[in-house]
Parts: sequence; structure tokens; C-alpha cells
Amino acid sequence: DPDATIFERSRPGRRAGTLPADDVPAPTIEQLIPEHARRRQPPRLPEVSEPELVRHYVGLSRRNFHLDRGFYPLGSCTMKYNPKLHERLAALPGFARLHPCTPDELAQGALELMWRLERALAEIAGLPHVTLQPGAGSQGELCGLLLTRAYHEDRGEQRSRVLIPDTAHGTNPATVTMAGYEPVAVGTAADGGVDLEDLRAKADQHTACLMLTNPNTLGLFDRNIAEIARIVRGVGATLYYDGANLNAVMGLSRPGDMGFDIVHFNLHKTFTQPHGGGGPGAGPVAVADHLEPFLPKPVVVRERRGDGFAYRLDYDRPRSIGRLRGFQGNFSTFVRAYAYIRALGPEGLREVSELAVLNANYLRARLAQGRAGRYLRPGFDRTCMHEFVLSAREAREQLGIRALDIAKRLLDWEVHPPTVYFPLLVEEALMIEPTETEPVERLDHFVEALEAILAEAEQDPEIARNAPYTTPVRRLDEASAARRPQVRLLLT
Amino acid sequence: DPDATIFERSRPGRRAGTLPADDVPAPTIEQLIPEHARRRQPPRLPEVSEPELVRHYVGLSRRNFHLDRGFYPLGSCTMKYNPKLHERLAALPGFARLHPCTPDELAQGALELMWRLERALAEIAGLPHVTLQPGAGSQGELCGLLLTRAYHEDRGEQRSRVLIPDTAHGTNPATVTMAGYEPVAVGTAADGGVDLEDLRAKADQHTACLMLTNPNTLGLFDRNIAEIARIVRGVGATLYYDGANLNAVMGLSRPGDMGFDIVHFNLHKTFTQPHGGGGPGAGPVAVADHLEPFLPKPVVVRERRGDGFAYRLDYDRPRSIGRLRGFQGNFSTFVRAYAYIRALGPEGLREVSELAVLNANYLRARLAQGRAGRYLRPGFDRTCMHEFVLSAREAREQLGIRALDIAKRLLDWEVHPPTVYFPLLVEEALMIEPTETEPVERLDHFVEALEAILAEAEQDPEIARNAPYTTPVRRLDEASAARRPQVRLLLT
Amino acid sequence: MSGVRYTSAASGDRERMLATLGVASVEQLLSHEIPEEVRLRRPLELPAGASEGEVCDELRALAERNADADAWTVFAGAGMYDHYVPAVVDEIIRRSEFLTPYTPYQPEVSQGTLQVMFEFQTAICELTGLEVANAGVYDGPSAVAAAAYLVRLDNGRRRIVVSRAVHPHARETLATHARGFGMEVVETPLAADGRTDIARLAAAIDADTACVIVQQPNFLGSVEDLATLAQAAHEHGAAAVCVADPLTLGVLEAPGVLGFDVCVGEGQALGNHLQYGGPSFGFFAARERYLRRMPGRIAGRTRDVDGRPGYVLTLQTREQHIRRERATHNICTAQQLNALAGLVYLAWLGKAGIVELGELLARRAHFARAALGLEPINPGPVVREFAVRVPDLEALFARAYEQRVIPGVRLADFYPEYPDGLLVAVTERRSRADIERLAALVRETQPQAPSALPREGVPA
Amino acid sequence: MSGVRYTSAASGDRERMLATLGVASVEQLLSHEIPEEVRLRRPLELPAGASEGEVCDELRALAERNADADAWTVFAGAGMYDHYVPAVVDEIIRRSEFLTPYTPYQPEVSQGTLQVMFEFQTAICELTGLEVANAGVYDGPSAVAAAAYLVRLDNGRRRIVVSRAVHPHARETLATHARGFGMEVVETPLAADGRTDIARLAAAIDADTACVIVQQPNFLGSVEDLATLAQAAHEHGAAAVCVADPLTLGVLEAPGVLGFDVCVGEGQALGNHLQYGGPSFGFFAARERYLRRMPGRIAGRTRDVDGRPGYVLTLQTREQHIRRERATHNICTAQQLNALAGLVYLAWLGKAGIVELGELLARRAHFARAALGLEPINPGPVVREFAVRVPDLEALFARAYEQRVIPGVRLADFYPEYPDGLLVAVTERRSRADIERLAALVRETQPQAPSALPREGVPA
Repeated sequence: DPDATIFERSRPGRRAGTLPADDVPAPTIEQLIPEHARRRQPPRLPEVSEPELVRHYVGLSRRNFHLDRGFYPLGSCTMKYNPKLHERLAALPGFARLHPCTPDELAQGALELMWRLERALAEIAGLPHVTLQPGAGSQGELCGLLLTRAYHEDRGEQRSRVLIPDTAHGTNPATVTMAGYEPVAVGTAADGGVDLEDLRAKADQHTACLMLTNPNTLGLFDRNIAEIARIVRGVGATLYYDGANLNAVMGLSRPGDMGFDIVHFNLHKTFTQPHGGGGPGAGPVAVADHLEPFLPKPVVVRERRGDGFAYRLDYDRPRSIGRLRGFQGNFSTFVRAYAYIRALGPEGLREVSELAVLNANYLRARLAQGRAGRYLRPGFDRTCMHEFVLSAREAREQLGIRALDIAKRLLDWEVHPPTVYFPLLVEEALMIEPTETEPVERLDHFVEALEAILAEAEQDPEIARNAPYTTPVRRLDEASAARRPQVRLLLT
Repeated sequence: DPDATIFERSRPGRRAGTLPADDVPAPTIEQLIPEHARRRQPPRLPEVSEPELVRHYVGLSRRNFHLDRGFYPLGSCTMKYNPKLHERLAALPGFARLHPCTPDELAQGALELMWRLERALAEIAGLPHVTLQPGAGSQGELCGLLLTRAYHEDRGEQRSRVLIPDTAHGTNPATVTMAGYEPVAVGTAADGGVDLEDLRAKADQHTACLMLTNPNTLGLFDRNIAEIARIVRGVGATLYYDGANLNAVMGLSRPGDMGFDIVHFNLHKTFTQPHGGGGPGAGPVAVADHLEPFLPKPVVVRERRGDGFAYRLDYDRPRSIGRLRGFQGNFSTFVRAYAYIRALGPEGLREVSELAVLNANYLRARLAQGRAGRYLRPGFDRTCMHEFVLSAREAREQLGIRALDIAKRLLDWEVHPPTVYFPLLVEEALMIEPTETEPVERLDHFVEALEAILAEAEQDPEIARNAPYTTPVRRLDEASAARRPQVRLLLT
Repeated sequence: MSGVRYTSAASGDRERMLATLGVASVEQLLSHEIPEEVRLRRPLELPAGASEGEVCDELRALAERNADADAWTVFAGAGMYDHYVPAVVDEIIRRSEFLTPYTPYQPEVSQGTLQVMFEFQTAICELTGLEVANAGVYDGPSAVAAAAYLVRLDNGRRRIVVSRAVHPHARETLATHARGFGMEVVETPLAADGRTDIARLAAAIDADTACVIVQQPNFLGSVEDLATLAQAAHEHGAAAVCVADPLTLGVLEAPGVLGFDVCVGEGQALGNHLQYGGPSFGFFAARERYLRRMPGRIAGRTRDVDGRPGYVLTLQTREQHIRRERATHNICTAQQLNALAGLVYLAWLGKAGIVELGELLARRAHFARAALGLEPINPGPVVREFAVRVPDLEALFARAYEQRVIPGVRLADFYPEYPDGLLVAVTERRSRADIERLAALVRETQPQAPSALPREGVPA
Repeated sequence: MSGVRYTSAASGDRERMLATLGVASVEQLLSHEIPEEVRLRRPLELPAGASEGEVCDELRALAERNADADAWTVFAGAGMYDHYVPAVVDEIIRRSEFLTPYTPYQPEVSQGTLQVMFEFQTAICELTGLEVANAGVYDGPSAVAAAAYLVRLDNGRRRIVVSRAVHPHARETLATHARGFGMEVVETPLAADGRTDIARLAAAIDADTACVIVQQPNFLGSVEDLATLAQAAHEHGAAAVCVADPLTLGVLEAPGVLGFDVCVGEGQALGNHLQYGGPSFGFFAARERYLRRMPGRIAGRTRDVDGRPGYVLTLQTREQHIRRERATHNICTAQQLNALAGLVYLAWLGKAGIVELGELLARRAHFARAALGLEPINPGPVVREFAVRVPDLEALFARAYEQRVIPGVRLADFYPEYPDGLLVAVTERRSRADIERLAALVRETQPQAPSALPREGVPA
């Protein structure tokens, strides 16, 4: 049965794992663990042999689309190529097999790598201090807001609101709630940037922070960024940079230079940590001097020692907001990010952003023509940065197919669809981020696929509405999955 | 284009590889290499980026059936599971990154591993001396025949013929020719073993060697082996054991104890070196005392050194046949084979053979029933060892489908077909070796597939004749490929 | 080198693309968009790029300056453990098909990841004895904070009572997050035997207590009396939250069976490499009533239009990308690949293996505690880790380093009240010979150590 | 442990299977088949089996006792070279899909491997300047023997004239195999400059000479005059066989262009790890007329019944499994995975990279030879390797070991006529700093060394 779970492949008495012989002289388990704490029924884990274990997961893996198979223009996700070198490096025993409680003097290589990565991220952000601790973008956001609160409280201020443009990523408002603030939406102007009037009206002494992505989720660089910063600083709030779109501006423009106080990085986007089907990532945060005392602990400190330097973890940070997670953060993502920065250098990083912008604009221009130009109109018709948003409203109205149908039909072309229905501001949104690692022929193929899908829909919209056809499964019933959730196998 | 080669994906100016800067002060290449030797036109290697390089080969890989996907009962090939541990071990820098000219004193771990593997193989074969050098079974065979010649010449004898049962693997006669001997076929008796009468008639003072597989390619253990050995020894010839089927007898019966003088091992069969789509393998050879002086050089020697042992490569072997290949052989296959023997130990190895025999006999018994029993008759109706041979003659005569058609139709069931049309002795042969790593439900599924194919053929034999249908390509035109060979892409 | 690293556009490609755009250079595009006042007009101050081989050598040199658990014998634990990671785990998680896809928003082409999530949820439910689980959260400590937030969303109460025997990182993480949630954290002390002081904990619970949080085994390695603790929580209508070490759940009773409402924990011990602390994963299981407020991704089983079974991300209305400020948590990219490693490890270990391993660890821990001959801080039952007093800790560490041994974790780094405490963890990789080597190091460096315990089971 | 290692049949399965067979035990099956006189009635004398973690630790301990080229700076070459192996190569060859299939006898489900073979053949033809190539043979030395056999099948002559500048392993392998083929091997000497003595070689060729075999660059690293050598062979109707280092073919002219009929060689330098000498692969290219007698697997392009392009193993009538004793060679399992590594490496390097790397090596080799300041054995053009005389070799090796440097290969191990010879190879991994470190070691240990060459290019 190709659909069986690993539990259903279980047969009594089989096993894969082997363990060393239990050869110590010691009491039996019954003597060691009191009865109230002893497990009565062993967990019904699968009983499978190693060959069948491997076949099961190799088989499952084949039911995934993945970046090494084809184009993945998932807007806002920066699905760029993940260098194979990074996996080799992250697996080195000195990194992979290092215990987090290793005394600093025995972990100098790891600490030096973290220190160097912090310095590199600080330079890229244009802000002097970095914590690597947050385990993902969302933790980075929470970190930024808790830093903001600590900063204001340190000044004796209580502020309750965080301003967020209506184009923002969903994590922004969710984080605001979790941080105990009230989110306040700021509108978008006709050019796709922040509505300055609305911002001026809403920024006041209750404002703790403005969270902004620049370029924003429309892929547009906010040309009023300096003015925005002046407004926000004018009311004593912090200016937070959501680094999800940093891939557009490396070496071209720095958040710190734009006036931001706090920046989070998505190492799994800009710095090409593989996405793993949903993690791991990492969300380091860079801050300006006035926020440094509040950074999570520990921080990596470098000290002169003889001819060289010694590195240590500093826990003695009395004004710190504390911890966002265990230990030092997602260290192996630091290894990959550092290797990436070392390989590319300043010119390579700038070129990454330039080519990300070139690829996006080329694709945008190609899609402004033909049927795409007719049915998929730009959300905002401007030169974009690394991504852009189209609206399938005309497709829906003229052809009767929705953005979702186009997405599903693309699956039959062995192309991953763009992000759909985000940002919310754009009706029937298709958010397209090709990234710099795609060659032009993949972009051309994507255009060809969209043209064909639209042409076919002119003839028969049912084709797209019922797509996909060639995938391991077809459209799934999400409604009943949510109504009567079955979230585990009932074991017998 | 999913069918493009890497050369056709090439675009001028692209590249994947990066090299260190050329920073030494030295003359230019034009000054260094004389014009007559300098390349005029650079080789037209592909110009591709790393992301597209990866996608190309990941894409190609998906067009292969492989052992981690499903059942692979390819007779005589011992397609058993390849433990993942072995890949981890072979990749350790101390093994993978060791230069073959490393002085012995700096390669003690490698030499000790080779020594231990030699000892283990000697014990399994029941013969005291082992060379690991041969790079494959066929090189092992050649080694065995050259040892035979050297042995006879050393005794002042010239012998010209090598006896080979008509069931033998094709490499046996091919090797005999390459070794400058004349092959002489020996017939097969009604019980599937060597025809003793024929053997007695053909064994004489011209006979250099009898090459035998036991169990043979019919999967049958030759119960007259002791008598065969007496006959061969009686005429002064060597008795060579083709180790292709050693998986059937580990810890149960040893070639040395059966009377063989020379044994080759297929590390890529019995000792689970992955097949790699056609290599690498390794073909170590074990021999009796009287053949030891002639073994290829170097050999690994262990010497007492203080409290422990030191290992070295010994080249001072004046009667050696010389070399079959460069350096010390396929070292990383030794790592895997040694790890396998260490993990299993004596009980595990015996159990491997016992379960290989059990799986084969179970499958044989299941296939003796139903439609399989009607259309696929056993070549020789006996308890088998690790494999067995069926004849599709009845299927051909009654249903009009050949062994090849059955094989091709099995592809649609996501099962790899058995070996077909070998051994030649059995008409429309299907040679089935399940191996010990397969669970019974895979065997049952294979039976089910064969039953369904035969049932379907009763209705409509065209279905099998035109199979497969679901594979990346369908039946290919092999005749015109051979008539007008196109063996490279013509680059422009 | 420039212009060729991981990107595909050679100069000819760029010219063609720019021509399509009708511009002469990327700079021309950018100059209209990024105001000059915020343009960076100098190269970033970073070392020049390097070839793949050079980067590889440079990072290898850094890696070699770390005392890794292959080259060193490591008795450190404190929440992460040097277990053997089977080769099948690395083999599977490094397949591109699992390594490089995004979160499975398009279920039709993500059944591999989605089924993995479903299987993982099943395994976590089975281990913890609870009805529902998500597909993983960031790590153990943040899972604890997430549990408190969940309970707050559910019962609206504001106080969290947490035992001091819970991992200090979890308590610190909880405190940090609680400032955001607007919750108050009350910590209750250890008893003299290194376990949670049940009476003090029970006394701290009141009608505004959202939940009680304890850990099994606790940070010192002691086995807690879970049933009693759950009862204490429930008496005041508070939820009972257990932080558990999943690897010990082959021998320790499932918290769900003992009455706990939520069970979370650190997953590293399940097939994840140490990686200097991350990434690993946190797991999160609860009673069914919490399902619609749980954080994190959840896969659900359903059918496609042809009736074929399949999986989808379900209950997404809990999540930030749908519900924004009304989401139940802000988790986005989490730890899917690490959870996959955990799942493959559990399947590798299997039903018999997890019990065998649990027993092996418990017996080795006990053997080690006796063999060291030092005064135990927590003399009661332990299952993989224990704390002892070492009169001259520095002497022990110094001598141990010479033999490439890390003898444990200095307890005072976490609990200043134990200045001479050493927390020692065993795994199946710490052989009897390793343990005896550590005992010899103790004997060499601690001549004055009291032999407080009879050395049961240790051969004379 | 027993009964669970890599096998699937648990005891319940076995009972069910035995019941189907109507026997009580496997032993019962076996006892009818294997006569008691050849049954082994004791356990094999081998150490008891061990768990995966223990095997891993034991082999790691063995690996750590070797001076690998990551931990050591290795100037050894002699046919295998410490080139950087790009991560993409390992990534691709370790995919199960390439690692675990058999030889592609069923082309419908083996298009991946078959297309790789076709691409590999194309790359080898392009590198060597010849029309046809197979998909690889065992290694460089055995490829040389196979080339002689091919030529013998073609022209029926019995003598092989081989330059002493060809790799000693290739000459030894040739001699061993020639005994089987019934061919005579005639070796011709080196000239004083370390190159093939062309006059002596030409003089050795006669009407029964099947082929002439030379190597480019030769074993000492010298660039040979290939065109003249090919001409000498052809004057007597002998075939010209070149043994080539494929990595140097970005800067050295293709042997096919210079008149050679067959070109073979060792492929290790192309993306294969050193592995203490194997496995790697040999390559084998020739003029079209040899195609139907070539050894080894060959993939050919064709079409399927639907007209779709595809690949098959072709010309199988050359092969042992079809033609048995009339096969043109006995090759069966060869080195497909290693050839794949070679192909991926060549594609990684690319058209520009192979020239760049060739130039880099030639310039570094030249720089190194000058920097060492020792008397060269082969003073002419070299491209990656060169031989020098070292007055006190043992002192150099001893001092070098202290710094984890392997300074090269002792030439006397291969050519006793050079007792003080050192063969030094550079790769792109041997940085200028590494070379200068070696030069310093020479200066420290060889105070009496003559500085025979002007140190061109070396800064004062």
C-alpha cells in the first residue's frame, strides 16, 4: 500500500535500531524506577527493519516538490538555491557534534564563527550590535518588540501600540499581540508605499514601534523611508525592519542607514538555509546602540588574549530581556550563513541583490505582455525590487478562474506556484519572487506556462478549476479536514 | 526540455566551479608549455550554474529504479540492502581523503582495516591467504587463472584448458579467453549439478582449472562437491570458486572445506557494497597455501612492534603474478565490507545466509501454486539455496508471452524484474534472488504481481507484449541503437 | 569569480534581460527606486569572496578548534545529549526532497512532508499519552512558553507556577515571553532531595493560576511524582503542564496517563545532532480540547477529489498567515526537518528499542553515580543524569581535559546554590569503560571525596 | 541483537514462511542440500556482532590513525591527486537513486544511469579528441592493459612497446595481463631529461608491434612530444596509445588531435576522493573503428516505441554476459558511480574552469619547482608534478612529518635509478603558503642542496 504510514508498516518483532549490550552491574529497572513513575505499556512505536524504514521515507520524499527539482517563485519566501557545500560544512564533527555546554575554551572555533557572523550581519544591516539567538523570523520579531518595551520601560515610558502597514506579513500583527501590544494598521499610498498622512495621524506618544518591510510585500521600495523614519523617531518610537525582503538590498541600501533601529534577518531566506519543508530557520536581530543593553543573553564577546583573541559567552547582562529559547540559538544555520557570506564577499552579495531585482523585473516585464498582461494585472505598476504582485481579478472576471486555479494548474507544469492571496491588499494576489539563482530560461518557461494556462482557460476554464491532474494527489478536502480534524493515527 | 543532456543545458559564460586565485609569481602558460603540446581549442565542457547542475542530475536520478525504492530480485546479483552506516564510514576523512602513497607508518588504520578484512574473508572462505587487490569479480577471476598458470609453470607444467559448467556466469568463459586458456564446457546432470561423467571425461593433464559456482546459477547446491574436488585434484588442476553466490553459504559451508583452492568474493554482492548503477565493486581472492607465493603485490603484512602490531605493504614478492590494477585496490569497498562483517558477527552472517535461503524457498513455494505454477515451471524442482530459476516456456507456449514480456510488465508494478534468459540452460529463464533483506510482504506482493500479469495475459497477451506503460520511457529500439551506434553527443 | 556564485545569469543573459526591460543596467533600475540618501555607495566591509575549496578549508579549521563529542568523551547533558545518531537519519534528512522544499502550502506536491508531520504527531501523542500534538515548535524552552500562552488563551488566568526543577533555560524563556503575554511567573523551590517540593508548589497555586509547570525527569535528573503534581494543579482548576525528555518515555509513564493536560519538551535527544545547541525541535502535545488553540503547524488526514487519502495543513485559522493579530501564536518557519529526524529516529529505535535504551540509560546512570563515589545532590531515582558534589571541581576539569574528557556540566552555572555541583549525563555512547575512566579521574583528583553511598553494583 | 540486522524477518514471519514450506526450520531445508561433510558445524571465528554506534566508533578510531589530506598537507601525487572534491559531487553520487541500482539492464527504469553514461562518453571524447568512448573501466592501469588487448584483437600483432615514463603500476598491470593475452612487453628507456627517449622507442617498434604506449604528462610530470611519438608508431602500422591525465587536458592538446588512436587514463583527479587508491575509474576512448571491440559498458541513444528519445546499453555483443568466451573483454561491474563523480566534476568545472585550473596547476608547479631550489630530474615543461633530487630525503621527511606535511613521493619506490628522487605534486589545494612552507622545510633540512636552477619568479 503506497499510502500506508510507518505505523501501518509495523510488524511485531521487527526492528532497525541496534544498541550496545547492557553490561553494567546495576539493579534492574524495576528496582531503579518507582512503580508510580514506571511506564506500564511501551509506546507503540513502529516495528520496522532498516531496509523498509529507508524505503518508506525515500518513497515519501518522492511525493514532495522541492527546490532541486524546479522553479519555486514563492513570493516573500526567497526560495533560492541552497549550496551543497553548506551541508558538508554543517556536518563537520566540530560543528555538528559539539555539545552546547562545552566550556568556552573548548569551543573557540564555534564562538569565533558566531562572532564573525555577527560582525558581517551588523555590516550588512548597518547597525552595530547583533544577537544570533532568535530561532526564526517570528522569534526575531518578538525579540524586537520586547527590546522596544524594555527600552521604553527603562526610560519610564509605557507605550501600548505598534503600527503596521496593511501590507505586512501575518507574523507582524501576531507577534504584536503576543508581545502584549495593540496593533494599529497604517494604510498604503497609491505608489504602494506607506501612506504618510495616515502614519502621521497615527504615530503618537502611545506608539511603541513601527514595523516595516522595505522593500515591502508588494516588492516595492518605499521611497519615503527617510521621512517615515523621521516621523517615527519624532514620537520616540522604535523603527523595526522585517528582514524577510533583505535579499533585495544587500550592499545596495542598509536598514540602519534608512533609519531603522532594529532589524531581523531570516537566515533561511536571504542567507540560504534550506527550508526543510518548514524549518529550521534562524532570525538574528541587529540593533542600534541604545537597544544594545537589552539584547538577549548570552552574547558572544571577543577579548584580546596574547597575540590573538579569545571568545566567550557573556551572561552578565543585567538589563537583558532574558532568553527567547535554549542555549546559543540555531548554530548550524550560522555555519551555513557564514559560509555563504565568506563565499560571496561584498561583491557577490551585492550581485545577489542586483540579480534578484533583475530577474524579478524581467519576469514582470514578460508578464506585462500577451495573455498574462491581459488577465494578470500588476498590483502596483512600478519597477519592483526582488518580487512583484499580480492580481488575477481579470482572470476571475473574464475567464472565471481564480488565482488558486492558476496556482493549481501550474503544478501540472512542474512549477511551484507563487504565493497566492497575499498581500491582502491586492485582490486575487499572485506574489512572485524568482530569486537570483534562477536562469532566464526558467523564467521564460514560467511565462510560457502561464500563457498556456490562460489560453486553455479561454477555451475551457474547467481545466484549471479542476487542476492539478498529474500530482501524487489531487485537490484535497481541506474543509472537512478542519471540521473533523484527524491529526494522528489511532493505534490499535 | 526534460530530455536535454547537460551539454544541451550549457549557456555561454555560465559556470558552477570556483577556484582559488592564481597568485604565484610564475611565467604565463604560453611560456610554460611548448606550443606543440598546448591545447588549441578548450574542451567544450558544459557551462552551467551550480543550481542547474544539481537540478539536472537530481532530475536524472529520478529516472532510475533503485534498491531503496522497491524489490529487486535480480538473480545472481544479490541486490541486498546497502546499510547507510557504510556510506558514513567510507566518507570519514581518514579513509576518503587518504592518499594511496601515504607512507605505511602514517596509514596504520587503513592497513589494519585491510588486514582484519583479509583475516575475516579467509575465515569465511576457509582458505588462509587473501589478496584484496582485484577491482571486481572479473578481475578476481583473472587473478585466479593467472595464479593457476603461475602455479603450474612453477611446477614446470603447461596446461591449456579450463573446465566450466554450462550454467556458469558469462564472465567465467570470457576470463578464460583473456587469460589465454581454452574454455571447455562441462554438462549439467538431471539434479542441476555438474555431470560427473562428463567431468571425468574432460578432466585430464591439460586441465588447468575447474571454475565452479556453488550453489550454482540455478541456485542449487552441488551435493557432489567433494567428489568433484577429488576429480579435479586428481588431475592436478586447481578448483576455482566463483563467489557470486557466496551469500547462500556464509557460516554454513566454506569453499575451502569443499575442496576449492581459489575463491573470489564479490564485495558488491555478499558484502553489500552498493552497486552504483554498475560499480564500483571489488573482487578479493582467497587461496590455499600452495598458491600464496603467487598472489598479486603488494600484500599487507602484520608485524609485532613493542606491545602491539605494525602493518606494512610488502612488495618484495619475487614469484608474484604482479599487479592487476593500481595501488591497493578499491579501499572504500573494504571499509564497507569490514563494517558489515563487524556489525553482523558470526551469528549475523550465518543468519544472512539462512534467511536468504528461507526467502528464496518461500518465494519458490508460493510460485509453485496458482497461475505461476502453471506457466512458470521450475528449471529444476529442488529445494534451492538463495535463488532459483523458473522457465516461462509454458507462458510462451500457452499464453504467447515471453520471459521478457513478463519482466517488462513487472516494471509497471514498481518491481524490478528478475534476471531473464540466464542461465542459458533453462529456456525462457527467470532467475530470482530475493535476498535476506526483503520482508515477506514484498515477496507476497511479487507473487501477486506475477499472478495478475499471468491472469491478464490469459485475457490479452498484448498487454504484456507492449509493456511497460508507466515508466519514464517505454520499450527502446535496441536493434537500431546497435546498428547505427550513437555513443556521444555531437557538440557544436 | 564574481558573477558566478550560485547565480545563473552570465553576462550575455543579463544583456538580453536588460534589453527586454529597455534599460542599460541594473543600476538604472535601482536608481529610480532607492533614494540616493539611503543608497550604500561603498562596498560592504567584508572579506573578499573565496572559492568553494577555500571556504571549506577555512570552516574546517574553525571546526577543528572545538572539542566535539566524537573526539572527546562528553558527560555533559543539561537538556541535550550525545546520543548516537543513526546513519539512516542523516541519509533521509539530507535528501533534497526533504531538505529544500518550503512549508507545505501546496498539499498536492507536499504529501511527503505532510505525511511526515502526521506520523510525527502520532508518535508524539503515543509517547506523551495525549490526544493531539502539533508538528513541532522551535525548541524545548520556547515550547514551555508556548504552553503557558496556550493555557492563558484557554482559561484566561494570569499566574504561572513553575518548579525550580524545570530547566533554567525554560524558566528564563518563560519569563521573557511572559512579559509579553502579561503573565506573572511564580517559581517554587526544590526539596532537599533535588526534587520539586510538592507542598510548596501546591501552596503556590491559586484561583488565578493558569497552569503548573514541572519537568520529568527534572533538571537534576530526578524522577518526579507526576500524578501528585497533576492532582495539585487540578485541585485549583489550573492546567498541569509537563516538560518531558522524550527519550525516557520508554521507561517513564506517559504524562498524559498521569493526568497532565499539556506535555512539551526538547526533541534533540531523538536523532538530532548536538550542533552546539541547535537547531533541534520542541514537541507539543495536549488534550483534545486545546486543539483549536495550539500553536504551530498541524497536518490533518483527508481525501482528494478522487477519494484518495492525503494530508493537508489543517486548522490554519489558528495561524498568523491567516488570522494575523488574532492568531494563537506567531510561529511560522519552525523545525520540520528536525522533527523528521526525530520521527525517523523513533522508527529506527522502535517499540522495543525505546524501552531497551531507556533501561540501558537508567542502569548506566545508576552505575555511574555509584562508581564516582561522590556525594549525590539528588540521591533518589534517576534515569539518565544525576548531580553530585565535587570538592575540587577545577582539579577534575583540568585533569579531565588532558584526557579529552568533559566530565559534566558545572551545576553552579545554572544553580548558584550548588557551587560544587556537577551534573553528569550518560548515554548509550558512554560505555562502561568511559564511566570507569571518569571514576578514575575523580579518584585521582578528589582524594578527600566522601564516599557517601555504598557502591552498589560496582565490583570491588 | 541477532536476527535484526538489516534483515526483515522477525520470528513470527519465519514461522509463517516455514509453515508454507512445510518444514520446521531452515536447518531442515539445508540439511538435505549441503552434505554433512562440507557443512560448517561451528560458528565462524570472528568477533561477535556490534551495534551500529559501536561499529561507527571502532571504524572512526581506525580512520583517525591515518594521515589524511584534510589534516595533512600532501604533496604526494604519482597518479592520484588531492584535488578539492566539490560538495555537489558527493551530493549527487550519494543519492540512493544513483548509489543503489544495478547495471542498467532494464533501460526503461534506468534512464538516469544510461544518460549519465552517454554524457560521460561525450565528455571523454571531447577531452581526448577521439570519436568513441566507453562508460569507464576499473582504473588507469587496468585501462592500459585493456587498450593493449583491444589493439591485439584489432591488428593481431603480439608486441607492445611501452615507454618507461608510463606509470609503473600501468606497466606492471600490463605485464601481468599480457601473460594472459600472450603478448610480449618491450620497455624503452627515459632520456636524460626525464622524458621518453623517442629514438630508442622508435627503434623498438617493428612489424609485429601491436601498439606503442606513452603517457602525457609522463610519470615524472614532463610534457611529452606526442605528435612525434604517434608518428613513430604509425610508421610501422602500430597503434598509438596515450595514457593521459584528464585534468591536464584543458591546457595540453588532446591526444586524438595529435594522432593517437586510443587514449586511456586514470580518472581519480576528476572529482573522486583519494580513498587510499580506490575506487576511482579508468576512462577509455578510441577512434571509431575500434568501437565494436571496445571493452566495458557503452550507452547508445535511441528511441522508444512512442518515439521518445532514450538510452540503452548498446553493442552488448562485445560483452561477457552475451558472448561469453568470444567477448572482447571480461568487464562486468565496473565503476559507474565513480564515472558519474567524474562527469559531475567536469560539468562543475566547465569549459572555462578546466583551462583555468590547468593553468593554475602549471604555474604553481613551476613556482614550486623554482621555490624548492633543488636539482630537477626533469627540467623541461611540467604541468602539475615534477621530480627533484633531495640530498637527504630522510631528513626532509622526518622534519615534514612534525609539521604534518607529506613532502611528496619517494621516487625510488618506483624508479630505483633515482635513489634521491622526490616526486612533488601540486593541486589547487596547495596554496602558495603551503609551497613556501615546503620550501622552508627543504632549506632547513638540506643546507648542502645545490641551487641548480635560477629561482625564476620567486621573490627574493
